[in-house]
Amino acid sequence: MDLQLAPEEVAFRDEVRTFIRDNLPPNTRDRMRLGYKPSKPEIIAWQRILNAKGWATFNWPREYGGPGWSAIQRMIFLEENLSAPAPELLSFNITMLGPVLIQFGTEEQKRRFLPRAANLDDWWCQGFSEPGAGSDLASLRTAAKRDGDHYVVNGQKIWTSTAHHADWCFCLVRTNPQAPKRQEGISFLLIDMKTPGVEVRPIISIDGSHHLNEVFFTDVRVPAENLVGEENKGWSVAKYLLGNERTGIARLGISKAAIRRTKEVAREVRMNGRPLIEDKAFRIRVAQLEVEAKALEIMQLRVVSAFEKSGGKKPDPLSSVLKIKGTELLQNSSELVMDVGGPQAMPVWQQELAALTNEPALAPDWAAQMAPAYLMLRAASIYGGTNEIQKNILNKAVLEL
Amino acid sequence: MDLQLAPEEVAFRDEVRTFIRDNLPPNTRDRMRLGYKPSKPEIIAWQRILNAKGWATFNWPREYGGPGWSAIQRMIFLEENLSAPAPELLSFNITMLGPVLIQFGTEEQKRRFLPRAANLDDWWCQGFSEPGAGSDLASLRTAAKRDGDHYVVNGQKIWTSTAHHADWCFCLVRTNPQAPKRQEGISFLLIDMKTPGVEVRPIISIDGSHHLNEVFFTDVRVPAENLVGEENKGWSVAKYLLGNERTGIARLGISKAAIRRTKEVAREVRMNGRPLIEDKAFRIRVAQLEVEAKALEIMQLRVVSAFEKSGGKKPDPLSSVLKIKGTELLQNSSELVMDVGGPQAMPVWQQELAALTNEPALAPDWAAQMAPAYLMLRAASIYGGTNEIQKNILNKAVLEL
Amino acid sequence: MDFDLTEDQRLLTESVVRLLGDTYSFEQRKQMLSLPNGYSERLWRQYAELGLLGLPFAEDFGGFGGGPVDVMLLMQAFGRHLVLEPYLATVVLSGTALRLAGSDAQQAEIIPAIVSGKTTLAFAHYERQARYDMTDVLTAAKHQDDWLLDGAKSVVLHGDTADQLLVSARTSGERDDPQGLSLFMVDASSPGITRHGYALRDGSRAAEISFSSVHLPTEALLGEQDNALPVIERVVQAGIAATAAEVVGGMETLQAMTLDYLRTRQQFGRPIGENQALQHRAAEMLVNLEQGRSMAMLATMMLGEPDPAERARNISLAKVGVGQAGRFVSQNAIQLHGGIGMTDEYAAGHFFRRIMVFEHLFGDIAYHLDKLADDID
Amino acid sequence: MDFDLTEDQRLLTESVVRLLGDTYSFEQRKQMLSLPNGYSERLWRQYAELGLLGLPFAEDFGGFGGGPVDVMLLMQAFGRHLVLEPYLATVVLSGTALRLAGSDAQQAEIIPAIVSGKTTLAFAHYERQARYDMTDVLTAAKHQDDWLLDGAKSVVLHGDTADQLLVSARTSGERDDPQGLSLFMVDASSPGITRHGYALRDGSRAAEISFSSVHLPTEALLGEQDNALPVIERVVQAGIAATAAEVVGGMETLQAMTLDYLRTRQQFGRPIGENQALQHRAAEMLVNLEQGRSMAMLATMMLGEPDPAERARNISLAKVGVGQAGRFVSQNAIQLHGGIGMTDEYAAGHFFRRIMVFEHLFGDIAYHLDKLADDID
Repeated sequence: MDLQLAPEEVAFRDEVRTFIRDNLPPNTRDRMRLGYKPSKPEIIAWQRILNAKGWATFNWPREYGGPGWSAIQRMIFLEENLSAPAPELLSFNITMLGPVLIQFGTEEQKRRFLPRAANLDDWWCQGFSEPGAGSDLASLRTAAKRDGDHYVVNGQKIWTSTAHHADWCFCLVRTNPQAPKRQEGISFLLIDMKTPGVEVRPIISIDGSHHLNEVFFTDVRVPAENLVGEENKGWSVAKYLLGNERTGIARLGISKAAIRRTKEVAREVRMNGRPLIEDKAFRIRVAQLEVEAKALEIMQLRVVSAFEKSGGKKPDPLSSVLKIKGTELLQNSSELVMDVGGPQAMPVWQQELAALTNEPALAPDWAAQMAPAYLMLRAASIYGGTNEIQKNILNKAVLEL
Repeated sequence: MDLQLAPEEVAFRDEVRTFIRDNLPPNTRDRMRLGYKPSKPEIIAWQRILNAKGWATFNWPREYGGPGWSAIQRMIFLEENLSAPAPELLSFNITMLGPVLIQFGTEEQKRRFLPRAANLDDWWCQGFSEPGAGSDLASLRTAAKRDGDHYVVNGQKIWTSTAHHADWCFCLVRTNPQAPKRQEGISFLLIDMKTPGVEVRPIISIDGSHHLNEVFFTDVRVPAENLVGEENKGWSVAKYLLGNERTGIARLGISKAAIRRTKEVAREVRMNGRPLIEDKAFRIRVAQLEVEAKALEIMQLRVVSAFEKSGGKKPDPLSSVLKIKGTELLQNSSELVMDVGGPQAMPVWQQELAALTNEPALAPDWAAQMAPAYLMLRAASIYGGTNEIQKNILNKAVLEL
Repeated sequence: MDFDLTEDQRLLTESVVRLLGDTYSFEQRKQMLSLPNGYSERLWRQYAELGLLGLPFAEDFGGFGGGPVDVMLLMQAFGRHLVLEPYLATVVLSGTALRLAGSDAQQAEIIPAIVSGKTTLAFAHYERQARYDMTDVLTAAKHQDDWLLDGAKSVVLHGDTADQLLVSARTSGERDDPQGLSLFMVDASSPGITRHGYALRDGSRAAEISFSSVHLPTEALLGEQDNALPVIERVVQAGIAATAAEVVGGMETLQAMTLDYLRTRQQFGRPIGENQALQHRAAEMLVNLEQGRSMAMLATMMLGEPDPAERARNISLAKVGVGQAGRFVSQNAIQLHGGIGMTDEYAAGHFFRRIMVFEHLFGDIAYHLDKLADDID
Repeated sequence: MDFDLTEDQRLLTESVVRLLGDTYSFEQRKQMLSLPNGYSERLWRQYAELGLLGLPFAEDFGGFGGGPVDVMLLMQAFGRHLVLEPYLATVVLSGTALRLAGSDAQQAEIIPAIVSGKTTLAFAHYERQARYDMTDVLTAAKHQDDWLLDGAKSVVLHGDTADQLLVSARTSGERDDPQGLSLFMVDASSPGITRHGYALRDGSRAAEISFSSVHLPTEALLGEQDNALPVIERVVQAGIAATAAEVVGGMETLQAMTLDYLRTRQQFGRPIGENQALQHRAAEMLVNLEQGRSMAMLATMMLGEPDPAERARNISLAKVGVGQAGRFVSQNAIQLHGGIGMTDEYAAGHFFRRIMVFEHLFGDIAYHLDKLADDID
């Protein structure tokens, strides 16, 4: 047993860190350090830089252009990218669609979609959740009826992240409503978002951002060649996708960046007439977050290492522990950042700033994204299976109660 | 709406405080301040002093010797007694058996038992729980079979507090095993602990104390005149007893005494070369406990006041809130006291102290009872309906989920 | 001790509940957000007609002569609907300053205008660099022939539309000096004042206000020169009590929405509220709500406490208690709602954000725990 | 990075698991508690035969040449059974001091006696007034012809039966001075030593030890005069790592007992483990257990970290993490057991108390959070 990173792993981390430092556009980095989310062009630009380097397909097999990294290297790469902070790879393309096509796709589908997904020439989104099918995904009702060499799709998806940016959508649809079990009769379909009958309506989140959407399908004709895997066997494709390696599930890099940021800003604001950073109670709160971050870091290494040892076959139920603790830390660290900002974190400055470019700064630039980050991260314990669902998983898979 | 104590209530509090200060035996007070539990003679002596004053029966109707206090006066009295700290009135006698006999007892039973219960001439204990009947009390199995003018009792009770001190026990027994519902066929019986066939076996608690017992009944003959209420209707007697006014349920006085004590001892121990009381992080922990104590104090006033307004009829479901927050505070404050003691709180000193009376003190006298109090109070969230059961009650009675 | 409402309080509460029930649905409120002032002037007039704007003022000045409990009941009702009008800024904060520090002449001039709904006020005290420190005032007023005011105030609630500003300024002493502060009543349209209005995260309005050589007449001074801190403290305490009551109202609505959602939302063929883990969470929310309610009551009652140390201490206890309760209830309300709770279209997130904003006014949990810690004997 | 056990580690673990499985049932342990020493000398000899007592010592001195991970695995197994023998005191604490500070001659003399099970040691450093402060040493040693030792040590683990005591004493400087401490190896039977043995709350033994003009030969000095603090710090760090592993073992047993109880205990006609609220609590216990396990691994690995600041910092992180996990798991284990968990007859309470005792050795959560807070840049 040896918990240190091996020298070659440290060297790898330094290589990644250096590459990101030297190649990440400075504008993107500076805005993200202030907590702004990257724009669509920034995300595309950065993924293309990584793809040119051969790293965008970090988790794909070598024969499909992957770099052939170990699980630990993959983890290091993701964490370094997050804590830079740099835009994340578009997970719909890289960790979802890619592995699914490699496992289930036809040669034609692979040839047609994989390189464009890697280079973000196509922006993909995920059409899974429906208004009546959240945690209970198998109750989905969007229907796809075979009509010659097409499927005709009708129904509605919800919580569709970045659908308004997307060129394509991979969807779960019901192809056999008469199937005896709800999980049967579902198919996995690739839908061109420019097809007539596809309508995207924005959902504005409580942080004021437009990230989520509703997607309506009305008599949308999808060529039958866009079916992935067998008809009515889409549930196993979806299970493969959802059960896939969850290396980055804790998103520890984001929390680490938040802890760093809370200390930086605490040097600039005061408490009792002294810099807040000197306040003992504040320092104890930071120390507590650092305890959580360190525990998560070790836990993550353990899970990744076990995944590697199992030959990448067995999804570890302890990844539910990572999800729970990871999201708690995301929420607690973003909360502390906001508390440091205090009243200055409360205004919605954006419109005003845009209208007043020649005025002196209306607010400290560190304050603008504190509350949005905190608000947005309330969703962390909801998406990808709520933390309550994660406890049910632990209960079934580990505790056997 | 007026949240202050009225002047006459303040005067009442001062009267109680003065009486306790002037009449509580100094030895008892000093030992209890160090966290020791009062001995049987100390409990008896103090209850007799209060009974002579007319206060021991603080919650009984005037015609049975009660002082005729309002709910708020009763609360003030109990809190002052706890935070003195003075021994508590024996609740089996005063808040359980007394009201039950007054409501359901025969004249003969009242005449025979009430004055002796008030003066602690008889020490009562409660025979409710059984090994298979904890939270699920109605599944109890101790049997009482009618035989002429006696009942013959066979079975086992458990968690019987102070049974080893007790002269009498009020018991739930099953008199009709064929009753269609489990709650029917139960009777409420008074059993003389000196009757042949009663055997008390100690249960030692994790704090090392002997407080709990198992009580075994083997062919114990109990005169039929000792039945309270109707045969097979004991469940309604028990429900009356358990649903009775729970004024003191939060036991706030104990927590307040613990908070006071943690500050006292923190003056005597060091952290970073200074008195611990000067450590900011410690002070924040104390402040947080004071927030909880204050909230509980107001909540208790609200519940007691509502109880008073309802004419003492309706048990308030919010008393479950008092139970939950009250026990959390008991546990958190005893934990902080122990943390202040640190390593000095870890030894079991008693035997050694007893053997070494002529030696210099083996340990600071404030340290001896810190861990026992903490350990003993782990039970606070278990007895009287676990905190999980309290949440079920809130769910049913208030939330209606 | 008495937790019952008086007949007057019952009537007041009923009329407010009726008014808000008719006028303050979530959809109606959304429209008010886009009004020029960020609130409804029509409703402001209705508040005046109902006597709400005169609630805490003496009858001599046209007020209703009500006490802190009356204001608490009103703010709690406001909190249930996320009311947008500048009641806190005008009546609670500025009103408290006027009542405590205003001369009879000043009160006679301005209070009737408040009561009738003609004039709104904002309390401009905190500055950008000060965070929660009450004595960190860099805005300065110099007395020559008249007063000359220079400086800037930050996150001034409803400062964008207020007719009059109550401005704290240093008239002597250094930064952080508890002595040397004074309060001034300033016409918001005075030359040299620049205001940038904006929305806070909960949709309510605030402003950055700067003062550049603003001339004030001698009689603009409100209360004692150099000794405004005790007044400012009581204004802040009144703000804490009022926002605590609003948070309680907000928690009540959130709790009701959450229970409703748990009862109706189906997953795996049954209401999610049948999950015991969620039932227990809802019970813990109730525990927190009742804890917060108790602490809001404490803050209200303590506004009348004569001993300043005792008053400050209890109000800090209350701010911490309400803050922690609000955090727990609002965070779990979103969690139990799942995705829908994260959307701007749904009311829960708006309550969440108001509770978040209030937590960061007048000192947050850490600030008041710090005060309490200092105070331990 | 590698979490797998080596073949040697696997074999070690298996033999220990077998031995403890045979000898350390709860009932067997109860009998050992009443032995004169408070532990089994017979088992101590068996540990020697298995090579456990030589685990971390160099092969030159008859040791096994194992590393921190080997000790961690052993302590974790000990923790699952609440082992009573003085392994922590003799091998971990005193052994670390000997390895770091002992001359070759000292090591050659004493280590073989430890390895063979002939000699037990205790590490007598903390004093009653010091609480967790490592430099608050009032015990003093003066050098004349030989050393003259005066003072008192408190809560010395297994100090009642140890043959040799490693005693820290001030040889120069004032109270709290980080310089001026020295370590001495003291025969426990020396004239002038008084020992009062007692049980700690978990049943393990400790002692108050006083020294009154105890004469020590010059060669009793262990390591550098006046500069023992770095050694003491590493001894304490080794103690933290070892007890962290024991706490993990204890949590494992508690978790297993709790799950078993949830599955079998019936209330209202079904196992209480069917309550989702209790299932989620058990899941949270698992989360804490895994968190604590990770932190115990961290502490172990950091024992070899050469940078003292980095080592101290990470070990403080680990102590806090294990402390909080242990508290959560042990408190909830009792809660989920209900009444039976409160009884001395049942094993859960014994695990609870060992975790409680370990939390209050070598600095508690607050102490180490304080160190971490000081360290923030």
